[in-house]
Amino acid sequence: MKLFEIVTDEIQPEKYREAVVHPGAGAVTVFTGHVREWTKGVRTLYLEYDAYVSMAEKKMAEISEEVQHKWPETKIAIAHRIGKLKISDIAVVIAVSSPHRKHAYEANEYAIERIKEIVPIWKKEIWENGQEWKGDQRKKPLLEVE
Amino acid sequence: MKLFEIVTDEIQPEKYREAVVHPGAGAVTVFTGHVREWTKGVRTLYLEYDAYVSMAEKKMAEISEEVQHKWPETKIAIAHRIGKLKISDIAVVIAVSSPHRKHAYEANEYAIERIKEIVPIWKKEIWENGQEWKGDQRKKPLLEVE
Amino acid sequence: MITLYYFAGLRDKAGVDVEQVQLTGLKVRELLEYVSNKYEGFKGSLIHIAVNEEYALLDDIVKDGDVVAFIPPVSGG
Amino acid sequence: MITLYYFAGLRDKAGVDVEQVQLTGLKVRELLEYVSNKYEGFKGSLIHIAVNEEYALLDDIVKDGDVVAFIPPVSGG
Repeated sequence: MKLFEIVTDEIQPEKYREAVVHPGAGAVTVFTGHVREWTKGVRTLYLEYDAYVSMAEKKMAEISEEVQHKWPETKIAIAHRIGKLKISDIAVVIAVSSPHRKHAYEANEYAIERIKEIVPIWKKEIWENGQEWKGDQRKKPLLEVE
Repeated sequence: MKLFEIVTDEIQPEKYREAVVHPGAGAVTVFTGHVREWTKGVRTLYLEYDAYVSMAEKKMAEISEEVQHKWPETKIAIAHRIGKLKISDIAVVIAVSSPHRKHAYEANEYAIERIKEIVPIWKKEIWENGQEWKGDQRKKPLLEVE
Repeated sequence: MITLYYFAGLRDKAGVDVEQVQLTGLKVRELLEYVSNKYEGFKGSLIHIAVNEEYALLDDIVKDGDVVAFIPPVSGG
Repeated sequence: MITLYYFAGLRDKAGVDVEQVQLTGLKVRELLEYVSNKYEGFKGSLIHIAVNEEYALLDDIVKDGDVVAFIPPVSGG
């Protein structure tokens, strides 16, 4: 299996946990991001994710390199699902193993932050009365066309 | 299923993740603690865990109450396995869901720290040339018999 | 009658995992002294006491029917 | 010849997901101006540009055969 992948089918978190387990790993953290029904009082019907697949997988592998530079004994696997996702479906999974637990938590949280910053994946929220591509407008090094 | 349990069979982490997922949960962290082969240069052959089962389950439920007091929107499930465990087997699983990811990480890490402090479970390490019940001798409110 | 449980290394030292003794009205401290005199290796050990599945203080009184557990430093996780 | 990719909201605005254009030797900045004049709604949008799957700077030069992607603020996770 690929350790960094964009998938279209349901994510099976165990697959990624198993991919990072090894005899030296005493701790594994598996983060899953799920589709939430309510966001700031607005009810989501479902989500649609799109990605620049080849670049997204490359960027996820780069995040792994960053993680291994910061926490050398960790091992990490990441998958993001695209297409139509319903409430409670898993959009993203991050599995991190480490000899000791502290790094497994830290590296995992770092990875999700970086995914939200640099991996070309987009979320469209579909509500009862509309839909919108989400994107953090506050984020920095974007170009603004005038 | 019980949300706080001592088990004797192999732990299936997915069961606990699924137990805490709900439509308001945007993030789930699943921590698994695994049997590590090497600890400080000594090779472990296998581990044996023992527990004061009824009290251990009660203490795990208390940890859940602490967690929900500190992070009110989280939901948590905990299981610890006892008996003989081989390398890479899962000894403990903690699943925490939360609307937002930060609390899912924090609450999960808090829970494992508390498990290691107050839940009556003991680990015996079996090496090639001996065995020993582990226990942190530095920890505080124990009584010392003189 | 109270029930005494021993766990992990303390069980190994006591050679039993559970026993019943005719001792009530004692403080936890006194009960600890009792088992420490009875079983070799308890002296010098770090021990928690749980009464009815709750960690107890040295001055708590143990009543008839109570379940007392001798708990070495925990090492779960 | 360079290949242009559009994603998410920018794809909706462009009405295409990929196209090929005969423009080489331009700076990223100039290419951005080109598509912003071509497609309504690009002006005022926050846009990243990736050239051959790497985020590019405004002064980078786009060569023949390059693949250029117009990337709105990402929202994965």
